[in-house]
Amino acid sequence: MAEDDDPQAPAESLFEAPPMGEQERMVEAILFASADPVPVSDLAARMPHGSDPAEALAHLRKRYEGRGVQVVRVGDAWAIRTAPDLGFLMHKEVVEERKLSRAAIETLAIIAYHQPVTRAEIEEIRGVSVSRGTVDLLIEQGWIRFGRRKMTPGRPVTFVVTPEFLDQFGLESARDLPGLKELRAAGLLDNRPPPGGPGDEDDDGEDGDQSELFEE
Amino acid sequence: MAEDDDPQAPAESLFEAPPMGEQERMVEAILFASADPVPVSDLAARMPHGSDPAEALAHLRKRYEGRGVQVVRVGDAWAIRTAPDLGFLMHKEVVEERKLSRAAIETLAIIAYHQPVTRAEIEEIRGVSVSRGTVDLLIEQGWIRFGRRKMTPGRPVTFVVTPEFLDQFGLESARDLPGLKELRAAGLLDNRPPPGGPGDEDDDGEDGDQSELFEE
Amino acid sequence: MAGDEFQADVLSVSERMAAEALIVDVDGYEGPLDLLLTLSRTQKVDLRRVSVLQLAEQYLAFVEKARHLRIELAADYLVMAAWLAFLKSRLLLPPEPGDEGPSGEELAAHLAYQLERLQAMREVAATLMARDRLGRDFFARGIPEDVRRTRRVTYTATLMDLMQAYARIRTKDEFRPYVMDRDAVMTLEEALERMRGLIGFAGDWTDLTSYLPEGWQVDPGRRRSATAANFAASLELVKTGAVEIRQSDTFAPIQIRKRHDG
Repeated sequence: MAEDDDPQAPAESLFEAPPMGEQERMVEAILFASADPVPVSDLAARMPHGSDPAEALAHLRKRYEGRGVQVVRVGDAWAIRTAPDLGFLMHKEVVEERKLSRAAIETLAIIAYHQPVTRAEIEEIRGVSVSRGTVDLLIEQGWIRFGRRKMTPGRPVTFVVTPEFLDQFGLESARDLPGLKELRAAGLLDNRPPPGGPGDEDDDGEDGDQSELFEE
Repeated sequence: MAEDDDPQAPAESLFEAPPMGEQERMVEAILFASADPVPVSDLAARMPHGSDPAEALAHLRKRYEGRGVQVVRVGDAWAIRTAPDLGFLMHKEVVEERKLSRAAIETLAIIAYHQPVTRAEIEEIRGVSVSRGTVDLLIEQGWIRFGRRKMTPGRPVTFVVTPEFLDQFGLESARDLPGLKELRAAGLLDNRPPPGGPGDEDDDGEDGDQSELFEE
Repeated sequence: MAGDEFQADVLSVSERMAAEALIVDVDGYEGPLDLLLTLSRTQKVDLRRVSVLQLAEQYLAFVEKARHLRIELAADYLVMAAWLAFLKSRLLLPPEPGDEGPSGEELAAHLAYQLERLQAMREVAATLMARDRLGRDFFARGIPEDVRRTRRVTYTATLMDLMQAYARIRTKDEFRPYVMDRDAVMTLEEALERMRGLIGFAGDWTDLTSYLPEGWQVDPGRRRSATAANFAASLELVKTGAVEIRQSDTFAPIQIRKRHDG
């Protein structure tokens, strides 16, 4: 450079500055390892005499253009940062699998068999109140959603199962869910006839209810 | 690529992986963002489906050859580290390290070269007992940890070195320990018991008996 | 002994200085093996060719000198001296017929091996410490960007779970799901269910037998089943960290208490 030949050049230039490629490496290493953004003056102080950190920075900045990280200016200082479009990589999702609680699976079963069904109806069938958390969990999981309001006093909301639910449980439609008779045949229920005999009103009524519900 | 047209291509290719250049940028961003080495499995988990972090790493490693920072392997993980020849620029970053005692240094070396190794074996090699403090210090530094128990009488615990140890000493794997091959060839890493040393036979016999008794 | 003292007195000044230098160093040695390694260096040969006999003599001379200067050597130095004296005699004398145990040569070879191994470990330790080090010669990222971790919980349930749940609800009033009638049997599940409720009240050590439900305490069959179920249930609770369990002796009462965190 012309400056080097200048008889007025400062005494420091007695020591030859490293080649620009080396200077660029130095800036790269310093920016990488520093805990804070580094001002140009700091770079100059740390690099060998006669170095030109500003020029090295310009080269380095260019080199990182379009890369996964970039050389960016932070106030008066410089730092290396993740390219903005790759921010999503700095996000790690940990998936944890848990078994559905008994309350949740029962609630889900009732909704599947009786949809559209109100909270009051679920509680009546289960015999216990349904916690808000249980319903929220099932909604969050994507297995149930709100159906249309019932045309009864108070116009309560109803719950129905979602396509995700069908997908999860390998069903074409909620109608494919086996009825009580089939459950019994599958050995899931005791084979003993209910106390009221075969014509038991309740049992029949249930099956009837169910099919009615599905036949909308 | 031809592979994409292959009807036999695996189902994963339904989701097209990003171009290799993009994958390289992603690996670059992830490695830059982390102070600790990142396992390849972590890279794969964070990159889009179908990505090939190993190939991207190979490209990236090449790209950084001779630069101010380098892509280095640490066990099963990868990290970016400043080039060792630029250490002189980093005086500011040097963390004053606790000076290790001679006992600690030798114990560390013995664990590295003989791992998995029991406390008794370390003592046999050094000819003096290993103090609790020495082992505690090395564990605290994160350089050694407990390995699996040895299948010898008494089932003693063993010590092995950690990935942090590899990182600290710039080793790709424990196989790259300096002089390892020569030591092995010279038989100096064999577990050579003393030839019926004074009292040793008796001790061994007892230990054996004991463990047999306890294992019933 | 008087003779020894006299001898020590007539040692020349330079000899005494040399002897003392050696003695002063004793503290610097990390045990007899370390000292032996240092002594072996005076032979100025490859450790593989070191003369163990000569080494044994050097060591014994060292110990003798220490005795002259009334330096108390640690027990392990004296043990090594005794062993080396034994080794020396083995190396010098022809083996007695019917002699058991390893030969002098075998013992000497092992000692040479130990010295060589210790020396090798010291050399690699030095090489290791001289390597470029993280945080000294090369550096990690100064401003690591934290990875945000989010936890997503997914729940699993099968169609079978769903149907069983429904069957359970729809049949609980009319009839029970299929179970065998076993009056005198308490299941682990029953005991667990019961104990989970009760354990909250057990602040201090309580005999496990006091957890037996009403009606299960007298009839031997029922009592046996309930005890076994309660015991299994308490182990289950211990496993989950809910309770602690203890038994002071074989056949002594088994006691449990609620576990207090921290």
